[in-house]
Amino acid sequence: MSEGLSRRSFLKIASAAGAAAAIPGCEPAGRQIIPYVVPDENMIPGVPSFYATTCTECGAGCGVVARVREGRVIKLEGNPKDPIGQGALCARGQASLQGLYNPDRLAHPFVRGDDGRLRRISWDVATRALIGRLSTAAKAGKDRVAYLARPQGPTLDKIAGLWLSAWNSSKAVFHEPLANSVARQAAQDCFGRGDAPVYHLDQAEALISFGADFIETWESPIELARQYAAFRTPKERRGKLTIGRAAYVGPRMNLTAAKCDDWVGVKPGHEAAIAMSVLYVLVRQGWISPNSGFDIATLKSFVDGYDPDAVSQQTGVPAETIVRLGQMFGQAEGAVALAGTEDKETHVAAYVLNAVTGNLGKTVAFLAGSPPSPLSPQADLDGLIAAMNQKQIEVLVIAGSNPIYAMSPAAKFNDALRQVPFVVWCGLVPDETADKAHLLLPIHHPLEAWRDSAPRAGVSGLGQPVMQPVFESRDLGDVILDSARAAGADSKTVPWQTMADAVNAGFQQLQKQLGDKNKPEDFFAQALRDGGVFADAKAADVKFNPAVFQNKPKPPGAGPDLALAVYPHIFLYDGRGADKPWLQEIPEPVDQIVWDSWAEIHPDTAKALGIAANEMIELQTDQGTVAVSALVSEHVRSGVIAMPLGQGHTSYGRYAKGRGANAFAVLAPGARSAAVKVHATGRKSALVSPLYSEDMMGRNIVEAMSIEDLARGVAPESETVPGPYEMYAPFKYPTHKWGMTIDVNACTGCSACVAACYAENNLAVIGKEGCADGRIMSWMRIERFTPPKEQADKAPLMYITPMLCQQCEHAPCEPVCPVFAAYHTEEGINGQNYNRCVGTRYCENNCPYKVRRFNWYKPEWPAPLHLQLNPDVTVRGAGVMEKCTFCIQRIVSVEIDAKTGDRKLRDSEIVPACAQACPTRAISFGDMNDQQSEMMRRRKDNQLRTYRVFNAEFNTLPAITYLREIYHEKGRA
Amino acid sequence: MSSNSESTSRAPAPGAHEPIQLSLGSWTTLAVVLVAVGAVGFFLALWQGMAARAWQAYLVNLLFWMSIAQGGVVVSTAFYLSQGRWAGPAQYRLAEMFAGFIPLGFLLFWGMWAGRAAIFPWVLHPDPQKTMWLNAPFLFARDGAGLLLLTLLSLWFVSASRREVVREWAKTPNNIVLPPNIMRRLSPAVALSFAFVYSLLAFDLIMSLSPQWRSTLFGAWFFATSFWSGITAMALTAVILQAAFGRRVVFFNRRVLHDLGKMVFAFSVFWVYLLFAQYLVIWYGDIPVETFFIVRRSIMPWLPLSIAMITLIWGVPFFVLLGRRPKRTPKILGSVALLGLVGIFLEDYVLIVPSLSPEVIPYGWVEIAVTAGFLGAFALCAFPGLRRLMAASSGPFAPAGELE
Amino acid sequence: MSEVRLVASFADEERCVHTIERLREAQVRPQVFSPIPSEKIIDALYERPSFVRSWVLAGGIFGALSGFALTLGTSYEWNLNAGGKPIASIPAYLIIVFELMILCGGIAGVAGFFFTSRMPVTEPLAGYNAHFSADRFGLVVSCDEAESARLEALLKEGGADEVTREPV
Amino acid sequence: MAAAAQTTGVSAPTFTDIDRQVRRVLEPGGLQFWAWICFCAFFICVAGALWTNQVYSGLGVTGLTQPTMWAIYITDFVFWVGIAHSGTLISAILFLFRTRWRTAVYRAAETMTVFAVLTAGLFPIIHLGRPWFFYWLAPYPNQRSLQPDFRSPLVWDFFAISTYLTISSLFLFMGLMPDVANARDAARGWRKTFYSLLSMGWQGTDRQWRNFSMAYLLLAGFAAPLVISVHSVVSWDFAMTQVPGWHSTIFAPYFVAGAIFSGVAMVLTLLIPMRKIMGLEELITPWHLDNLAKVILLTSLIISYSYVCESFIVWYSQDAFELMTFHQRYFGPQGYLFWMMVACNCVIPLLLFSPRVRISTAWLFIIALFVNVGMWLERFVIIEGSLATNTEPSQWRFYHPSVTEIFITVGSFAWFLMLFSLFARFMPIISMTELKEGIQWLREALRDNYRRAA
Repeated sequence: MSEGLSRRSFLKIASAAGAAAAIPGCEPAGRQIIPYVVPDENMIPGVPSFYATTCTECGAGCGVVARVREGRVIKLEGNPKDPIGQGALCARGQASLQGLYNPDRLAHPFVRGDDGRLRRISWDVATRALIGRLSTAAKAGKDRVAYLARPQGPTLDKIAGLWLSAWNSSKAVFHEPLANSVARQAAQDCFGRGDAPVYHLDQAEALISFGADFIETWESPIELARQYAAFRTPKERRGKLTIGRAAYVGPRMNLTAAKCDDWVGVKPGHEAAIAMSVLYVLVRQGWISPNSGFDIATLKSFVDGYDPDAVSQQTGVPAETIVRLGQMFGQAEGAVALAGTEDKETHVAAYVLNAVTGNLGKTVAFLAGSPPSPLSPQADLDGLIAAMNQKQIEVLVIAGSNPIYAMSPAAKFNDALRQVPFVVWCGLVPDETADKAHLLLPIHHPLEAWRDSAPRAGVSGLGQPVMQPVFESRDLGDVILDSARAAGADSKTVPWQTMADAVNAGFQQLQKQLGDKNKPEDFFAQALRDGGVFADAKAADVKFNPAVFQNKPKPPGAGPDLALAVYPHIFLYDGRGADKPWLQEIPEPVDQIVWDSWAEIHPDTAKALGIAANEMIELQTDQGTVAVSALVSEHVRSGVIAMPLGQGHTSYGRYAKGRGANAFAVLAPGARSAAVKVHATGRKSALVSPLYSEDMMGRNIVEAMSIEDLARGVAPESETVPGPYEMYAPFKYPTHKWGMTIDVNACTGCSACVAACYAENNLAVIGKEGCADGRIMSWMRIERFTPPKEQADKAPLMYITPMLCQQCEHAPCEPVCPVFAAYHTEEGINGQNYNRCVGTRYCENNCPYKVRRFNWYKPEWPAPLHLQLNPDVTVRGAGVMEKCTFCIQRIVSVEIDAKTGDRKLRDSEIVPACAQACPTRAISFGDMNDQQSEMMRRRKDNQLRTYRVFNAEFNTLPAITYLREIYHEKGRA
Repeated sequence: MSSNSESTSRAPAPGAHEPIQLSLGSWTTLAVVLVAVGAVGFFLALWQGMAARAWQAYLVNLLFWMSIAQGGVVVSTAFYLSQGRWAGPAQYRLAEMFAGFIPLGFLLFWGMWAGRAAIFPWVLHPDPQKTMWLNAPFLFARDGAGLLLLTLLSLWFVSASRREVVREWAKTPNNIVLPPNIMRRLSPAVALSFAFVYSLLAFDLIMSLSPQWRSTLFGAWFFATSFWSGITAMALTAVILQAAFGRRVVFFNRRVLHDLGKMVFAFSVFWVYLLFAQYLVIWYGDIPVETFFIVRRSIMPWLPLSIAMITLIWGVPFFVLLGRRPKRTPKILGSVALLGLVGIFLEDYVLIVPSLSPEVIPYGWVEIAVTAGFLGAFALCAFPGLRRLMAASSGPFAPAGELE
Repeated sequence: MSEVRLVASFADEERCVHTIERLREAQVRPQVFSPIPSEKIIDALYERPSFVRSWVLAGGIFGALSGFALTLGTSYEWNLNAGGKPIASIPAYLIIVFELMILCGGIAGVAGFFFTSRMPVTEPLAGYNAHFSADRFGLVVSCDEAESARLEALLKEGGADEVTREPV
Repeated sequence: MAAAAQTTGVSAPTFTDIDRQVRRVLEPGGLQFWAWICFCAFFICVAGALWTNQVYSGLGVTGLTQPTMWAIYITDFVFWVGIAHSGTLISAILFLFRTRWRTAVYRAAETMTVFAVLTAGLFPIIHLGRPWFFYWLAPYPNQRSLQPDFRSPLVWDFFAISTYLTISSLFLFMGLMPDVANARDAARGWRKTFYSLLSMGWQGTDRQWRNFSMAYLLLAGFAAPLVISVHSVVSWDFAMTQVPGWHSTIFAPYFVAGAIFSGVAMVLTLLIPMRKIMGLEELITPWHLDNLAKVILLTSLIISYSYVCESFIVWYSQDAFELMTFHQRYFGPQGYLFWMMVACNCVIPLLLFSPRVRISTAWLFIIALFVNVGMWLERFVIIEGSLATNTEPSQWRFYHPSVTEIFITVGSFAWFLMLFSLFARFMPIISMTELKEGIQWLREALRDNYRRAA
């Protein structure tokens, strides 16, 4: 964790991550020897320093710790002190490193000449040009300058406001393409407050999610996944060993649905009806919490017309399913309903469900003093666009937002932009909007800049620069402040010189609020160390506004017979992830597709439409048409075509450009679904997946058992042979024998572990063609299998688990290696000696788990991506076999530390990258010799659930023990 | 096959030219007594409630003696196929000498139907996955059919091989001249069906006793063993006759013994090669369903037997017969052959019994009686063949040599 | 007394062998050239089998021993655990042992051949001529004038197509 | 001898006939010959260039994929090692059995052995990820005393193949000596010096013959088990693993039989044109071919037995992994390869049951070609198919060869044929000494042919 910082050293860091750190910054590589004229106490070569900061990839605002070596940040990990992430970090968060080191990042300011070509200019010229335009615009009249950005922390947003007013304008619009603002509107209606609630899934017994994909992207995935894992952990409830019962209502089986007991496939827009119908069941059954203070009559009238049969006729969802959901929700002690759709009705219904079952403040809580929404209301955006169209805007500054890509064609933003004489784009990798801008300013990556965040009441994140800028970029805050000062803003209106001052000032204010008595600098230093100030917020007592019941949602009707359901890609999200090779190469967990976008079609629908797998199809809505290749899969409801967002960039760097299609292009503003027509083009365009078969072919790769069996104490039997069968005398592992326990039940498939492995072990990214040739380099992968139909009742909806080297004690890969490149260490690790490997590839042939990876070519990291490489891990050359070694570099460094400190190793002191990143702590690592280690205790406590992959067949004695997935036997819900 | 180069021009001595008439009276009675002992012992054991042991011994002996008889016939087919000739008709008579036991063995095989429950574990505890193959009616049907076919073919082959025309051909030393058509048709037929049927027997009567275990080479190994047991039995007989009748039989010729010795040596090495090929693969592969079978036999109490078996079948022949002289010394060759046969008996025992009684080595009067019975029966069946052999090996002809 | 060399060439192996036996009876040890490996000639001249055997035996034993030494030695020097297989994985090492046994035995055999038969030689031996590698068996006897006549006669009646006498 | 010739009633060859016919072959080759050599050389160059590129840019240029780590290169390796084996069988094992028909063909077969091993030896290096470190498989003294792992089948391979190459070269060299001496005494010019050096001063003295016979016998005695061991070791590259479709106890004898099967077929493919082109019909008679054909038939039956046995045990064991792998092998996307293999290896050779086919050179040649194809396919089906359909269904992936791999394979054939052709031009490709030694059998054979013809 973050090392203690003395005040002096803090000042050093404040001046951007230490002078010595400067050298590697934008050099080709940190290879040359670093001359320490003045040795810096935070910069010991070979020893990493850690800086707490915050993640800005999504609104959840998790805290991160940046691992810095020789002045280069090489890895991001969750900040344990942060109450949201609690030390875990999702794949997107970790991949923001590749945003920092992206080879396509704008390196210098550019101006677009009349010929439309970009000319490189100096910052001075750039600022002069900017200020010139601004002043003319400001002179021309009010509101001639506009600022369009995505929220980037209270301070920056505030500064932007001040800056605008300095230029005689107030047109600041903060916009997120996928903002969940309807939730706030619904909250407004139901409880008269404009903030979104926080959830405590772990407090619930039953959960229904109406289109809220909280494991992939919805709201705060890490936090919710963690809670969900707790919710699904077998524990005594009401004297019975149970796990939480969950159902997902939505068009597509995403990870959330896959981890639930029931996936209720509905057409987009039918969620509300299902929710209302569930409420109907509750009301009819009288499962209304007495002290919720609802008037049954009103409720009755509210849900009138939503009896399961009627709804079932409209939605095609069997009535008994709805009744089952009702029972499960109503009879639970603590239940929670989540809504993630774009229509308000569902949210209202969800709130009502939570309210009537008396779960407000229990599983769903509104916090006192939540920060206001950083987003501007839709009206502002429309206003801005209108103003642009009327040529009222002369200077438009776009910061960290990509409206050209992410806005519906209906918004006509493109045309509007053409009306603006001077568009300033501030960002990292030039995107579609940048292509239209006149002035391009390279601004700092969040990891290079000062910032703060206020994701929720009680959490004020503090972001600090963790290294010297990689490119000739500037802090957006500083740029704005400068130009504000140029506008003649005095120290009263804009009291800060730099963004750093501003953030600092913000925290001094916070200190006053909290009534903290320390010296301001100490308070700030502490905040820097902790990555923010975390106070616990009290739940506000809210009361339900019955007025809601007046305007009851109208019945949905059958809906279009072919609907398009668009969803944010778990890694690429709304497209902002597309420039990061890791996120492109890590397979999307459910469909396992890489480097592409696709349209999921149910086999029946595909047959009806005459669409073949991998065929290019054109999706036509009233907004437009996109061509995308078809993925015939049962993970989507029939009659629905599901398509992920994120691809289809026409710019945005080499990794994003020209892949797949952009689903925004066929959506109405704010909508996530539409009626669609499909034309099969007959052209083939193969989707690439590193996985061959969805069918486990009856092999025990991922095992599951029902909670009923677990309660009964019955373990699935595994085949045995008569008598002894051990051919070799066992080896002794005197010091340690490293092992891992992986809880399949807790694993959500979010792939954070995979990303962590890429970052920690310098795994090469090989691109779509490479993946198509079956040469993906990931040391660990998310195995996903779907159970055969006939076994559906005795299986979870989907088998998901991380698969990595099992570090077998009888490793089949080892004895076949002619040169001892693969061998077993004294600590029980299946070591791979890269320098000794001659590349016979025999080991991979004999590996039953197929977790070894071969370097077919010399791996390449276009500069400056190579700056991210972990100096503790060799970069493997062509012709060498590589594999997971339980992050042996981490093990060794801790062991050395223990040796030098002359102490014994502490349990769970060593944490491999995958285990560290896991949001649900599904992976735990430890010493198999130490029966008391947390890892071993986990095995003992779940004796019935333990299994080892392929051990019965091959006697490989893996060091990894899995804990079986737990499911409810179907039909018992 | 074997060499036809070594001329026998120097043997045999004059006065060896009238065929020897054997009188086996006393031997016959002894054999009959043994049979009686065996039968009594067997049924006594059943009556005493030692059915398992009785049937195990029965199976071991059945396979052992059938292997010798059938192996011999196949050696003879090999002689025809390779046209390797060094002792004229005698070598064929010698190889076919035990053929008489083949039909008896076929009948005794059906005897096992009575003891199927005691022999096959899967009769009482069927393995649901394998019942399609491992069920008593089908097993006896297919193996019975196979054995019937093989028996008939063998008998036909043996009678054909005794025809005048064939005997005449056998005397002509020029071995570019192909054998008479009948033999050229029958020999491959017998050899092929032997390979097929004996693999089947190996899988059904030995492998299936540990239903989880499998080894693809097992069948081939079993019939190779049977082939070798045929050769060793021939060698033993040859040495005995040589000792009994001296220069009056063709086997007095050291070169004949030398060739038999070479065959004993070569095929014992082949046997151990096949054994090693299985052991190494299983040892290295480390797959439980394969290893347990080996492990069971390489721990006490079975370890000594396993070692003894390998020593007798490979160790002794290899190191003793390595040189030229031992092959030509009757006493050495004879004792090696005898020990080899004991080794093969042990092999059958070690393959079969541990699957049925893993923890203890059953031995005692039951086993001895049953073995004695089979020995007697075998002898009775072999006597007619022996008479023919005497006629051929001491007949008035110049033993086949090479054309010079 | 001056020595002479009689070179007789035979077309027929049998006659050649016969003549050799006759010469042996006459206590004369001829030098024989033969285009083919003839057991009879060898048998007629030597009692004991060639000494090459012991070379091969020695080589084989050496090879086998070095095989054990190599495999076991290196395994114990760096006793690395590979897949839980024993440090001394005898079944696996037997293969190396076998191959080395064959290799050394074979090489020793060839070496032994060259050593025992005094090869390579650069000069043709006395009395050798091109026919002796093609279609004639050659007997070379060196004796002194006196008995040469007798021997020549003996060779002739032995069936030599021609007998030439050369001065030594 | 001449007398003997009359008695046979046919113009039977005498020592001089044999010398004449064989020496004729040694006369300088014509234009066609050198054209043929250049033709081969061209393909060798192409393969060399492609390999250089592969070394430079990595194995990515092959079609290999994640689970299918071995494919054509290893197939070629096994194929060529297999080809080698028949040579040793004919020259060593049949020598021990004193089989008469071997004398005319064994020299060619043995030559084929040496060159086939030379070819095979290239592939383990070609297929390495870092070929410049191939010598790490050999034990050699070094400072950190790093040694290979003698548990690894690949190290066994290294020892087996190099031993095999050494012994078979020595064996060939020994056998050549008397014939080279013969050629020496006939030749003049540079050839004379060349042959003189090679013949080591052989003169066929009684001493030389005595030791020669013993040494040759013992070498044969060593080569016989060696040849069995070599292909067993090759088969264990696969059988030692746990890969379904590879791990099978029958592999060793089954591969040995397969090797001899393919090898003898290759012998026929070489001999039949050779005896035509070089006019050796009198020395390599239908009788010889007939016996070779019988060996093919026998080994074909053996491997058919192995196929059946393997499949049966898989079904018998009801092992989910094996069942699926074999199901894929038979009916999977590449099943047609398997059925082609069955046709070539098990069905077509059955024609050899007919004596008429066995003595018709045309038929034999065609069948031999089919067998060559079939045996190459067999190795490919086993190696590639089993890897592609491995234990991890999510990691399956079928393989498709790349240009590099195909042309390197072609190159290997060119390389082998060129070496063989050159040898056949400059060395006595038929053993004169042994033909003379067993000349009466040659006469018998000829007479036998007349008998058959009649």
